[in-house]
Amino acid sequence: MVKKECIAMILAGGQGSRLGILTQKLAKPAVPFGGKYRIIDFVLSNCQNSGIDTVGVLTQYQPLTLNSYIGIGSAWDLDRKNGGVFLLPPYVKKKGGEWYKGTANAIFQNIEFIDSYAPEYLLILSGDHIYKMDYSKMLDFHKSKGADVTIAVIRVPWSEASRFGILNVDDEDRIYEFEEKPKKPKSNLASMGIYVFNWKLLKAYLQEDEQDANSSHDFGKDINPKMLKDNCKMYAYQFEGYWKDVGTVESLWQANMDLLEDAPQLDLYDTDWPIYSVNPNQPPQYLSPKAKVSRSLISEGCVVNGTVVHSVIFSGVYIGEDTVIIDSIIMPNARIGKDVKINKAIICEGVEVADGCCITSENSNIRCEQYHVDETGICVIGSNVELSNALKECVLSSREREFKSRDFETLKAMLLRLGGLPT
Amino acid sequence: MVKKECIAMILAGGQGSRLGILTQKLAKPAVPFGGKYRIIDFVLSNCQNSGIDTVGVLTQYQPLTLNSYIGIGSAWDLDRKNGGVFLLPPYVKKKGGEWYKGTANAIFQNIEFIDSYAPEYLLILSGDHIYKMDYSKMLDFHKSKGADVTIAVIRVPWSEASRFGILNVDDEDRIYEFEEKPKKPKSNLASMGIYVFNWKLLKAYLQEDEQDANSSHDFGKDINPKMLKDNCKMYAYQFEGYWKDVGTVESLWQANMDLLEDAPQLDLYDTDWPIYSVNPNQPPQYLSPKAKVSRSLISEGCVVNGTVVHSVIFSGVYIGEDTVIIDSIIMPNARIGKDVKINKAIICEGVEVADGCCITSENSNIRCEQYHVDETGICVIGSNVELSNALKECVLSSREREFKSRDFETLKAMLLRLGGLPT
Amino acid sequence: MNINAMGIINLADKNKILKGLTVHRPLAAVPFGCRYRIIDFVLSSMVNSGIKNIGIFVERKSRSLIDHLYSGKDWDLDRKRDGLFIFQCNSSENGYGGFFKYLCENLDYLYKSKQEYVVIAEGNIICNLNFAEILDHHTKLNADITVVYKKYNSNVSGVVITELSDNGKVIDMLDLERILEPKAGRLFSRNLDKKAAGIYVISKSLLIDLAQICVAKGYYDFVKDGLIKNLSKLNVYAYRYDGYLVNIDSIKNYYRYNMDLLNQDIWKSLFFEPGLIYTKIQDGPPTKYMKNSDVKDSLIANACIIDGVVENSILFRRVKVHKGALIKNSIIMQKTEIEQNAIVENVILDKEVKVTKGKKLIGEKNYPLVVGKGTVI
Amino acid sequence: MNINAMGIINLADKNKILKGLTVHRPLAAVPFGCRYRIIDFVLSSMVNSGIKNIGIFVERKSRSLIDHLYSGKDWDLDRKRDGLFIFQCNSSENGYGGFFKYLCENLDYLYKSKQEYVVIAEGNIICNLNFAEILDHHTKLNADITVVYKKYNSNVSGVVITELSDNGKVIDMLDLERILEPKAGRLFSRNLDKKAAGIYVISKSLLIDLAQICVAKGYYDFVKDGLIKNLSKLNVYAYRYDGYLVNIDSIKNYYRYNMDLLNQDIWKSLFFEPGLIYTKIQDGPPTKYMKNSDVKDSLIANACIIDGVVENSILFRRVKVHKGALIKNSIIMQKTEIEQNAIVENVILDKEVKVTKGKKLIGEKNYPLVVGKGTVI
Repeated sequence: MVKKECIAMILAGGQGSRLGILTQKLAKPAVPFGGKYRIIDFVLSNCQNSGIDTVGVLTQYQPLTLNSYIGIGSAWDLDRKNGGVFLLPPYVKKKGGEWYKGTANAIFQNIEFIDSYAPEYLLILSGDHIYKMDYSKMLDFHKSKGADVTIAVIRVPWSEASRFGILNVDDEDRIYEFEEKPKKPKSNLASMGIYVFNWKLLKAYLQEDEQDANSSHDFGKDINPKMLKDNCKMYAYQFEGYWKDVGTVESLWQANMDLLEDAPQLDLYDTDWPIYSVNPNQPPQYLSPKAKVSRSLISEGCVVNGTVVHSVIFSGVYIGEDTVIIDSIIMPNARIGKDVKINKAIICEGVEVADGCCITSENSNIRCEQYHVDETGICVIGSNVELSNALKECVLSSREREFKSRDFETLKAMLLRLGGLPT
Repeated sequence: MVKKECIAMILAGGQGSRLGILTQKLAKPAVPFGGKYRIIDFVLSNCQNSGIDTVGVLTQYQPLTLNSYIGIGSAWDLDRKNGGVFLLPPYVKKKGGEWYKGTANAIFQNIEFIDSYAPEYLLILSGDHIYKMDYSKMLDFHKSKGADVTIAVIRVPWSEASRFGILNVDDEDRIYEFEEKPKKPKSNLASMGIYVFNWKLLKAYLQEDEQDANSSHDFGKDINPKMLKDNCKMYAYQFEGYWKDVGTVESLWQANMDLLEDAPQLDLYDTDWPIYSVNPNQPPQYLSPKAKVSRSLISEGCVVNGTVVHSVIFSGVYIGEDTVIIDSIIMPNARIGKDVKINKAIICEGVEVADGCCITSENSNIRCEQYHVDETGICVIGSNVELSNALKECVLSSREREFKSRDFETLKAMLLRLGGLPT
Repeated sequence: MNINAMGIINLADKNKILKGLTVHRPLAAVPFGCRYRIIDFVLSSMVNSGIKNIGIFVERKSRSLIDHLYSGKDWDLDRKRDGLFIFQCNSSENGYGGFFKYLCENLDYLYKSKQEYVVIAEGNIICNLNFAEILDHHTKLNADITVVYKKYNSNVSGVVITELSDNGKVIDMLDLERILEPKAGRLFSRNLDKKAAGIYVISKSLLIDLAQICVAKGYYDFVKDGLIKNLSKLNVYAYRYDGYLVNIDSIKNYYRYNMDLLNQDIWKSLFFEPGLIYTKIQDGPPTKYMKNSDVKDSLIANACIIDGVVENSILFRRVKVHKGALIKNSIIMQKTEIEQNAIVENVILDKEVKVTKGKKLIGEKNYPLVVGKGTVI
Repeated sequence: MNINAMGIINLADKNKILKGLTVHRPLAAVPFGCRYRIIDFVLSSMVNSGIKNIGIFVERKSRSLIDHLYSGKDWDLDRKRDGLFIFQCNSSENGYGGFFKYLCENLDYLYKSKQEYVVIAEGNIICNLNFAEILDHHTKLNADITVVYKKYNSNVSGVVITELSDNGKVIDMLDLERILEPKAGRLFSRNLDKKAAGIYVISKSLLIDLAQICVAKGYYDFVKDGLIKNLSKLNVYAYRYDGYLVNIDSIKNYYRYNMDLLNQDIWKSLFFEPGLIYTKIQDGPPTKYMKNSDVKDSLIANACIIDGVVENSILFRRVKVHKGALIKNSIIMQKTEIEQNAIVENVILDKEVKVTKGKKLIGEKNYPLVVGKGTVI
C-alpha cells in the first residue's frame, strides 16, 4: 500500500443511548439530520474537503444502516484507488473475538490496519458532531508546534464550561492540565474530542494501556492524562465556528432548528465546503395550492398539503390537508395524515400518523413503547410506527383536546409568533 | 427496498483452521487461488452469472482483507442500485453483542436484513468451494418440485462416500434420510452445503432453534434433521461438474494443480461463465532469456528468470536465475531468489526466499513458526516471512543437501517425469 | 427481471428544435420537471423494464447529453456486460444521414448484443411504462413490428395509424407532419386520432435487414422508409397504451407538459409507477423556505432558497427567489435568480438567468416567453 | 498530493498516422506494451503527480479512446470535483482547426477549473515522470512557459531547441518536421540534439491569452503559433529530463519502443517509478503455459494460452499460440491466434488476426510487417 502522511479514524461504534428510541435500530452517526443528511456526513465531508483520503470507520452498534449507507464512500468522493473509506467492525482473531472496550481499545484493535498505511499522524474523530472543519489546518498547527498530541478545542460560554472537559493551556497553547467538568473552570476551552497524534508514540501508549487492567481504555480518561503526566508535548488547537455534539435529543433538535435561522452559522449552501450525502432518488417536492410553508427546510419527494412552520422535513414525507407542523423534525418517508397537529416533535423514519392525531409535549397519558417525551418537552416517535386512530385517542391528552379546539385565530396568533405566515 | 424473489447468503465467517498458517491472518474465503483469484470469487461469480444480484456475506474471522477485497462488489458487477453485496459482521444490538454461534445462528442474527428484501427463497452458500454452478437452475428445480428445501448434491466415488454427509433419496429425488459420514453408505450423493429454503418456513425454524439450548445452531446438524423429522418436503438437486471443498491444505493444493491439466474440468477461459476477481494493477509478466516454463499458470507482474514446471504463480512474483519450482503454488508478491529449489510447496503472500534456499517436504528439522508440512508432504510457508540465509541453514535437511548436490541430469530427469521441458 | 430485448434510443431522426432551449443541447437533454432531462423518462422506463443493454444514437451537440449520462451509473447501467453505449454520429459530407445509416455504421454493436429483440424509442417521450408488456404482446402475436400508439379524443398531428384491422394489425399509417399548414383537405376529415408514440418493437435480425436494404437504396428513416413503406409486406401490429405519455415537439407543449406535473395524479403515476425515474445525481441541501416565502401549487427541486411568492410554477435546483419577488405560471431552470420585487409570469427561464431587482417579464400562457441560458435582465 | 495544475492532453495537433494501426483509432489509443494504450502513460503520470483535473482534446475517430477511458475510473479520475473531461472537437467546415481553436470553443472548462497552471502534453509520449517537479521548476524560475526536452547524442528530428542561454532560457526553437527530405543544408550542421518532449507548463491565464490572440489571427497550433513565434516576447525556460521518454511517430519506432520493454531496466523504470501505469481493467485468468510451451525474453499479458515457441516478442491479452507455432521478434495484439506450425517473425499483428496452420509471415526488423485488425491469413 501507499504510505499516507495522515489517516483518520472515526469513532462510530457508540450506542448513543441518550438518544433513546432514535438509536434503537441505528448507530448514532446514522441518525438523519438537517432534512437530507445523516450525522456522519459532516465528518466524512470534512475529511474529503480537508484532503484526507484514507478513513477508517470503527463500527460496533447496529452497523447495518451505516454500512450500507457508507458503502465504499462514493457519496463523499472517498472511493479512491489508494486509500478510501474502510468499515472496521470488531472481529474474531486467531485467539478469539473481542468487542471494542473503549475508544482507545477500538484503535488498539486496528493497529495493523493503521500500520498498513504507515502514517506519520493519526487523526481521531467522532462520528456524531455537526460542524465544518478543515483538518489540514489543525495538522499544520500540530506540525508547526512540533507537538506529540494536538487536541481541538472550542470556547464555550463561561456559564456552561463546567459541563465540558476543560483544557488549561499556557501562552503557547501548550496544555498543562485537564479538568473533567470542573466546578470552577480555569478556562472556557472545551475539548471537541478531535485529536491529532504522532502515530508511533500513540501506538506505544495504546500497547501499554492494553496491559493495564484498571484502564477503561478511553482517550479522554486514560491515554491523554497518562501522556500529560509523562510530559508529552500536548497542544490545544482552537477552532472557531459552529460545532455541536448532538448526543442528546435536545441538542439534536436544537442543531436542526439552528439551520432555520436566516443566516445560520452552519451554511449548507456554501459550495466551497459542500456537505455530501447519499442522494435518494426522489421526484421534486410538491406544494399544493393549500400549502403554507415558512422558515423551514424541505427535501425532495415531499408532498405538502398543509402548514409547515419552522420545521425540518426530510425526503419522501407526505403531509395531509389542514395539518399543522411547528418546531418539528419529520424524518424520511413519514406519512402525516389530514388535520394533524405536531408541535416540537421528532417523528422518525417511516412513521405513519393517522388523520386527526395530535402530537405535542403535553401528552402525559401516552402508553406506547415508541413514544417518548424528553425533559425539555420534545416528543419523539420511533421508527416505523403506525399512530392509528386507536392510538390517537391515547395521544390526545386533555390539554391537547383544548389545543385542538382552539379556533383558527388562536392558531394564527401562535404561528405569527413563530415567524409569521404570509397570509 | 425492492422485493427480491431470491437472495443469497454466503457463509464466510469460519476460521478454516485446517488450513493452518494459510488462514492465520486471513478468512478462508480470502485465500488466494488459481494464480489470480481468491476462493470467494467463485461463489460471487456464480451469483452474478446466475442472475442473483442480492448477496449477504457473513463474516466474522479476520475479515479485513475480505472486506476491502469485496468492497461494494464492483469486481463481480454486483454493485447494483437495488441489491448488491452486503458484508454482515456480527454486531452489538440494544441488548448487547453476540458472535455468530453456528451457521444457522449467523442467518438468525440477520433475519432483519433478509426480511428487508422479503424474499420468497433464500439461497445458502459456502464461501470456500471451487466450482461453477448455475443457481437459477437449482431454483427452477426447487420451484418445479414444490419443495420446502432443496439441497445440492454431487455423486462422489463410492469408496469416498463414507467421508461425506450422504443423502438418501427416493425415485423422485425426495430426501428421506441424512447420514453423516456413514460407514456403509446407501448412496453416493454427498451434500455440497448449498441450500435453497422457502424463507418463511426457514425463519420459523431458525427462531425455534434459537430457543433450543441444546442446539449447535448448525444447518447440517440441527435445522435440516429437524425439518426432515417434521416431514418437510426436502429434495436433492444433483449437480454435475467440477466441485471441490478446499478446506484442507491438500485439497487446496490439489484444486490448484487440477487447473494445470491440458483440458481441466474447471475452465477459467470460458467467457460464457467468467470468474471475476479484483484485478491488481500490474505490468505484463516478463520471461527472461533464461526462463523455462511449462504446464503452469503465471499472472501479471511476474518476472521469471528460472524454471517453473507444473506450478501456479500469482501476480507480482519474482523468480531469480537458476531457481527451479516444481508442483508448487507461489502466492502474490513473493520474491524467490537465485538458485532456490522449491518442490510441492505453498509459498504465501509476500514471502521472501533468499538465494540458495531449498524448500521441500523432506525437511524435518525446520524450526520456524511460519513453516509447516502437512501429512501429505506439502510444505506451507506463511505470509510475509523472510527466509534469510540464516534460516536457510535450518531449511536444509540432510536429504535436501543431497537433492541440491544432485547433478543437472538428475534434475532434468525429474522434470521430464513431471511433464517434460522442451529442451 | 431479465428480458430478451435491448433498447435503442434514437435521437437522430427527430431532433426537433425548441427555440432557445436546444441551441446548446439536443432535445433529449433539455431539462424537464425540476431535476430531470427529457431522456431520463424513456431511459428509466427501459431500465425498470429489465432492459440492461441500451444504445443511444445521437447527432452532434451531444456534450451536455454525454455529461448527463456519464457512465450510466445513475441508471445502474455501468455494467461489465451490456450497459450503456452512446454512438455519436455525423451525417456524411454531402448531408446524407439518419438512423439507418448510423445503425449500419455500428452493426458490430447489434451483432455483439445477445438479445433477440430491440425496443426502439424516440428521445422526446415523457412516460413511465413497462416495455416488458409490449414485448410480450409482440412475441405472442408473432409480430414483425409493434407500433405503440395512444388514442385521443380528436385528431392529432405527427405520425398516426389511419387503418387498423380488427385483430390489431396496422393496415396504414401516415406522417402528417410532412403536410404543411393549413392542414386541410379530405384527408383531415378522416379519423386521425391514433398517434404513434414513437416506440417500436422489432426483432434484431429484421432491424438489420431493413437498415441494410434502406441504406443500400439511399433511405435512412426508420418510420418513413423502414416502417410505412413496408406495411403491406410485414406483420405490423398496434399496441394501445392508455397511461400518461406525451411527445415534446414544441415550446408550447414543452411548457404544457411541465405544468401537467402539478396534477398530483400525473405526478404520482409519472414518477412512481411502475418504477422510479432516475437522473444524474447532484449534491445539494434541501430547499430553504425563508420567512416571507409563500409557495403554492408548485414543484420545487432541492437546494433552492425562497423568500418570495411562487405560484403554479416549476423551479429547478439552486434557484433563488428573493423577498418580494413573484413567480407565476413559469418554468425556472437551474441556478436562476429572481431578485427583490422582480416579477415573472408565463415565462421559461433557462439556466443561470438573472432577473434583477424590480424587473418584470410577462408572457402569454399559450406563448410563453423563453429566455436563453445565462441572460441577465 | 494536491498540486496547483490541471492537465491537458492534446490529441489534436499531432495525430500522426501509424499505417494500419490508426485506421480505426487515434494514435493515443493504439495498443502498447501488452495491455496498455499509448495515452495510459501520460495520463497515469499526471495522476501520479497529483493532477486531478485532466482535459483531453481529441479529433474524430475517438470512439475506441472513449471506450478505453470510460468514466476515468481506472485512473481514479471519476471524481465529484475535477476528474476527467473529454472534448471531441471538429475542424470547421472549411477545414480550419487545431488545438487553440478547440480550446477557445471550451474556454468554460478552463475558467471553471480552479488550478492556476496547466501542464500540456501530447498524446504520443511513452514515459513515467513526475510533473510536480517540472511545475516546481517552472514556478521557481517564474517562467511564462517551460519546455521539457531530452538531450540526445546526435541530431534528432521533430521540434528542437536550438539556442539555450546559460541560465536555461530558450532563445530559439525550430520544427524540423516542416522541412522535407532530404534534411540537408547549413541548418543541419548545427547542434540539433535537444528534442522537445511534447510537454509544456504554462499558466492558465497566459494559455487563454495566447489561444485567443492566435485564433483571432487565424492561427491554431500551440507550438508553432503560440510558442515559437513568441519566444522573444516571453520567458520560456527549458527543463531537461533524463529518464526514459520517447515519442511515437512512426511504425518503425512504435516497434522499437515496444521492444525496449524487454530490457528489464526500462521495464522497471517505466512501469513502477515514480508511480504505476494504470489502464482499463479487463477481467481474465492468468496465462497458461502448456506442455510444449517455450517462451523466452518476452512480455506476456494475462489470459494467453501458449503451447508453442515465443521469443523476443510482446503478446497482448488472450493470444493463443498453438503447438509447433513460432513467434519471434513480433508484437501480437489482443485475441490474435497463431495456429499449429505457423511462423511469424518481425511482424505486428493487430487485434483478432488469425494466422492459420502452417502459414509463414516474415518481415524485416527495420521494416516490420503490419497486419490489420481481424485479418485471417
